[in-house]
Amino acid sequence: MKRILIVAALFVCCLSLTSCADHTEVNDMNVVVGLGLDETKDGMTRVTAEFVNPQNSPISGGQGGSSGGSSKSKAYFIRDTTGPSLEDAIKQFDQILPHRMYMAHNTVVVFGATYLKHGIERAFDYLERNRYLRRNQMMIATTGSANRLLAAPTDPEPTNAFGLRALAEQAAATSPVMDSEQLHIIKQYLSPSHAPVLIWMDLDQKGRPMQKGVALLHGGKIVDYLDLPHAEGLFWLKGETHQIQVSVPCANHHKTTFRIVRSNTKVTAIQNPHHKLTFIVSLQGTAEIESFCSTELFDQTLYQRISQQVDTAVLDKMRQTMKTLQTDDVDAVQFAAQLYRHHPQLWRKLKGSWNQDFTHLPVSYHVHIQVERSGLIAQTPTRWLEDQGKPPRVQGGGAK
Amino acid sequence: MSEMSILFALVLWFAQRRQLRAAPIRERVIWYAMVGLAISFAFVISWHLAPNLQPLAWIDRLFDPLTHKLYQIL
Amino acid sequence: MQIQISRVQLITILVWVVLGTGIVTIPAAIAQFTIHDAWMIPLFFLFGGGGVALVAHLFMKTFPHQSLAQAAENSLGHIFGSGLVIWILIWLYLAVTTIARELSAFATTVILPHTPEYVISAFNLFVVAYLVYLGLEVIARVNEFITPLVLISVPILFILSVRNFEFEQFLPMFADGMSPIARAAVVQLLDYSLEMLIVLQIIPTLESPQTIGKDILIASAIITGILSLIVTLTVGIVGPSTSYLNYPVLEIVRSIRIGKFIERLDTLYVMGVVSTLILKVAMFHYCLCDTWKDLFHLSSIRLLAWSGGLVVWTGSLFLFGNMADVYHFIMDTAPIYFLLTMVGIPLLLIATQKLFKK
Amino acid sequence: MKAKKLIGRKLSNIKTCRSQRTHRKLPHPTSGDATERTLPAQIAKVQEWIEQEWHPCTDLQFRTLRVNQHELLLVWIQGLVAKEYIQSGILQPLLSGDLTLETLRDVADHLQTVTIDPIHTLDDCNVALEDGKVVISLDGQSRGLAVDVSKIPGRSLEKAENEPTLHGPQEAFVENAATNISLLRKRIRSPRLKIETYILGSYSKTSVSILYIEGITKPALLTEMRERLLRIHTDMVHDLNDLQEYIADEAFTLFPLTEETERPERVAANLLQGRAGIIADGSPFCLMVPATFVNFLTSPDDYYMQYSLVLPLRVLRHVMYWISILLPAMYVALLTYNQDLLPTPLLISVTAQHAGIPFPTVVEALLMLAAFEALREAGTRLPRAVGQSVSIVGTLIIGDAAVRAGLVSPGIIIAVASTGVASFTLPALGLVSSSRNIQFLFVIVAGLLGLYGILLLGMLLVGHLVSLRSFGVPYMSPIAPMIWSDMKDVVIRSPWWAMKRRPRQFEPQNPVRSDRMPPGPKQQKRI
Repeated sequence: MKRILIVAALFVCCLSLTSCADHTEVNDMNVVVGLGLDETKDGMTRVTAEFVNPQNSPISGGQGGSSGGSSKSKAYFIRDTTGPSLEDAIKQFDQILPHRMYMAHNTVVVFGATYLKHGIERAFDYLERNRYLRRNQMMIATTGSANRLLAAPTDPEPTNAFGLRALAEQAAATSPVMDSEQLHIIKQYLSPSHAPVLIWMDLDQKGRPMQKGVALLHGGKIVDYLDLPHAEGLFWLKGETHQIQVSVPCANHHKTTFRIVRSNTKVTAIQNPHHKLTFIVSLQGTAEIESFCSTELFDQTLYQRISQQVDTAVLDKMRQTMKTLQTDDVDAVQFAAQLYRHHPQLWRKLKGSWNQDFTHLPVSYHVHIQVERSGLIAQTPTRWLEDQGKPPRVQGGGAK
Repeated sequence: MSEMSILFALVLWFAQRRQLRAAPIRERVIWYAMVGLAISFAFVISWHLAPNLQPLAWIDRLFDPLTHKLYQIL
Repeated sequence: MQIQISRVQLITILVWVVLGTGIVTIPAAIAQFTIHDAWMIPLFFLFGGGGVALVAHLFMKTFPHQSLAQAAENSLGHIFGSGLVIWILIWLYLAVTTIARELSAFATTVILPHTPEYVISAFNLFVVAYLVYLGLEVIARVNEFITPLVLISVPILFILSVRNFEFEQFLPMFADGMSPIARAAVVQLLDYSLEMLIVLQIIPTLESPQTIGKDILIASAIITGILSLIVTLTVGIVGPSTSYLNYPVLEIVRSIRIGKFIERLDTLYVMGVVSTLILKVAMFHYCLCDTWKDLFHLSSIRLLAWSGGLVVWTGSLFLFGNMADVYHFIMDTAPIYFLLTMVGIPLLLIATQKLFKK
Repeated sequence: MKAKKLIGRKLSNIKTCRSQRTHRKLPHPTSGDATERTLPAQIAKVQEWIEQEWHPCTDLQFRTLRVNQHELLLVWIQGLVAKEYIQSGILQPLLSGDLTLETLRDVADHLQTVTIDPIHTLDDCNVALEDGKVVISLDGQSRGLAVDVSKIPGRSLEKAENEPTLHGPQEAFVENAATNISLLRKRIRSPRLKIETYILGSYSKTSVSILYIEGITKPALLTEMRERLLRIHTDMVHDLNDLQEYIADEAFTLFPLTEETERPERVAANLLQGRAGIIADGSPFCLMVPATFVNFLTSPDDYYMQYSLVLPLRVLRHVMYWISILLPAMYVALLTYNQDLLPTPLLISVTAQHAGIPFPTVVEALLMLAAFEALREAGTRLPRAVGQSVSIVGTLIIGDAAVRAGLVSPGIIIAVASTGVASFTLPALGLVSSSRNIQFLFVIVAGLLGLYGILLLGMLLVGHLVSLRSFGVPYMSPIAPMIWSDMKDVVIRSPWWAMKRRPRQFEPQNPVRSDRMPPGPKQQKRI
């Protein structure tokens, strides 16, 4: 027994002498929930970090809330540092903050316009290598500075980074194009198309964050921003979508609005006998009527007609977006990846000239959207006011 | 690391000294040889001699060419 | 008391002897050569398993109730036999140091970055030496105890990660022909499947040695299944990044995020991997000590377990300066080295026995 | 060699199935040479010798009788005998008529008592007195009689307090071995229930009995038990715990390697599984061997409830066992090393809670655990009424005040309290105490290495657990080594009709419970 005690004591001694290096109390760390990257005029990287302020978080019974009150009562606080590179700037947080920086809970990375311009791939190595950062963090592009976006209030969510993340997730539910998680971005970056698409958020006039659309990148550099209406075209070009509204103008200055419940796109590359490469985009989907402009009777022919209207509306948007993409020469639709997956030999041949080829690539579209439902009502209520809208009167006794 | 290895060796000796005394000479020799080897390794590491030694060089020279040939065949 | 290892225990031992490091390294090793076709590589493991089963079966038929070291001495005589046993001993030592180093590197890289590696390694080997000190039976039972826990928790982690799975990552198939596939299969065929042959050393303790070939086949089937699942998921979820990641499977778990509460589960995964890795190191360390025991005709391995653990601890840090050395050893040296040692020596012994000692 | 002579010997062999205590050739510790001394023929000498031997013992009582010129000496120890029986069984018959008491045989024939044993030596005489018998010596005879009129003080049967159940029988063992054995006889009415009695302890002379069922229990187990019991050299056996420490397979372990129970029906059921029991006089418990880990997680209630209701309870208990060991350590690891595992809102919440607490989490946890242990200890030592108020004061008032004063965080109170609750779900006290000690070790390693430390210590613990054996049976069976057929009574409790065989882990001689298939629901006719 004595022997065991002595051995145990010695063992515990050498344990405590050499270990504990990773020991950090929860109070001795600053929990990072959001990171923002900007580039200053002199080419330095400015990192904005959003930290949780636990005392004021409503989760822990603090008064919380970011609107109203002084900045002291916010559930988060923001600091920024500047350095020649991302990691240098992050290192400086240790010089300005009393506690250790803890990045494992980071949820968003916001890229400011200046950083986007000079390429976000500079950050990829750090973001992928760091053991604390998970690949499920959301990457957000902004036309202003990342600093401003991270500082804006996102009521009712008290912590801004969570608000931004929730906004981005809401967008991602409609289409995978808006899915801006690092895992997804890196996959797009590494694919033959080499064109990641980031969600684009900016502040509105009142200084609140809003989804604006998508940022198109070639490699890591920003090429163009697509606002939401244009981004929809990209959604349909790229694949599955859920619950997107489309409006078709009517003759009487009203419009009919549809909700495309779900749609699915298939892209196939065809090499015709003249060695001309064509892409065929075929889209299938179902839609529901949200509002209807005329008082026409709902019958099969009308369903068919309005289905065609939706098809055209969707087709126009796709064409328009494709045109933008081709002018910008950014293969955000992942055509190259598609080509590589199904015709690897052909892709190898075209690889070198893909950038030139893409700009005038012929694309043909097949769109078929089935309008399936008309909501809770079958006719427009105003139809009752018109004569032909009323059911036939009973004439001469006996029902029809 | 060298200090730690010596500490461990001492602890080990202390814990097993009765078994060691009971063991035949051959086992004792092996035991001491192993512990000695371990401590010398530890010293080699903590004096930063290890990078110059390349203890696995002989095995590399024996098998690396063969493995590369295998990869080439495939 | 006579030690008896049941068939279930043998199979669980075999599974973790391969998968302990296999889960950590095989996907990365495969991704060095191919990514889109990676999913089919683990299927080749069955061939490796079949070969290993054949060798083990022949060995068992020729030398019933003898361990590898005993057989070497019996069939080749004291001098040549001892020479071969020393060769095996060196092989085992290199294998166990490699695995121990992989284990400590994994733990320090992933969860305890500020703690010095040699401290972590010391703790790992303390546990290993304790298990070996308690004997093979205890190692087998710990295997039996841990396996269900791992089998319950790991699939849950994988099911949670399926959300990010994309089938497109497997296209195009055979884009670069068969050559990368064959190369990618080398490491797992010649490194990992041959590791199963360490059971030749524990043949005398088996409850039913005559079924060893069948047991190895069952174990290889299980391993093949698990490896296929893992590799497929890795490629489907992580995609081309697999080729530059050190621990691709970890990345599957790290990418999980469901709601606000189910995320960052990678520490749990690391715990599972570390526990099976410790079992693997323990098994190799046991075989090392047992071979040593056979070579010097010692009475027990109780003294060797601890002092040997000390040598493995310092050796794992001394032999490999950095992780590149470890990967170099696994990728470039080990395939032929393992083949010559673990297949060559048993076959040599069998042939000698058949030819000269009829 | 001397010591060897002093140890108890097996008195009744296996074939004779006697639970009665008989002594032969048992040396008296103080007078070593008394062994061979025969009883003197004169009763005056006998009285003189006994007085000398027992001096000063004021509870020793003598009575001389004169019946038709024959002088008789009655000796007994006050308090151990029932005086009314001496009156009615010995004095009245001897003094009632005109008897001729030439030989001891004559005396014995007239006594109206059940058990009469002959006494040959002075030592027999001592033993008989110690046992609460009346020694009768007839003048002129160099032998004596030991008449059993003993009434050894003890309590009557009561409800089982340490292993309470809602359903099923309620009576518990008492401190009297004979009563306890009779409680078992009541349940197993078969001559195959064997009882072997040994006398252990040179002063206490405690009778220790091995109970088993012939034809079911593995003979090797019995041989091993006999050997281990006979190896004991001591002056006193206080309780079964002494025995368990003497005979356990492994000395340095925190885990109980034998199972203690106070419920006779539980012993009966276990005997029929192929285990063996040990009963010691003076201990209201029965020790059952071999014991396996899962035995400690089964409650007697499991067998008195519908089997399908037992499954969730068993699962709960298995989970609670590990929680009772790991929860405080997990709390420490999550707060000081592996903060990434916590969901972000929870992390924010614990960070806010922990702000301003003067101690690091690990110290906080150790303090609170120690405080909890102290409260528990205080609660058990105090009278029941006071004990409850102590626990209320301790848990509610002190805990609340400590949190308000900012000494500890609310989180650690929750963790420690949940650990306590988890440990209370465990049915066996032995396992509870061990898990309370192990949790401290886990907290310390969690403070040193976080979850990694917990994992490593967990591996050591599992290694230790599976290396343990209880009388040759692996402690963790049927989990590791896996015995699939015995898993019927581990996490689930199969219906009785499905448990057709006795557990294989105890290697019973006769593995089948019944030679006919017990009826399952399918074999029964619909009425």
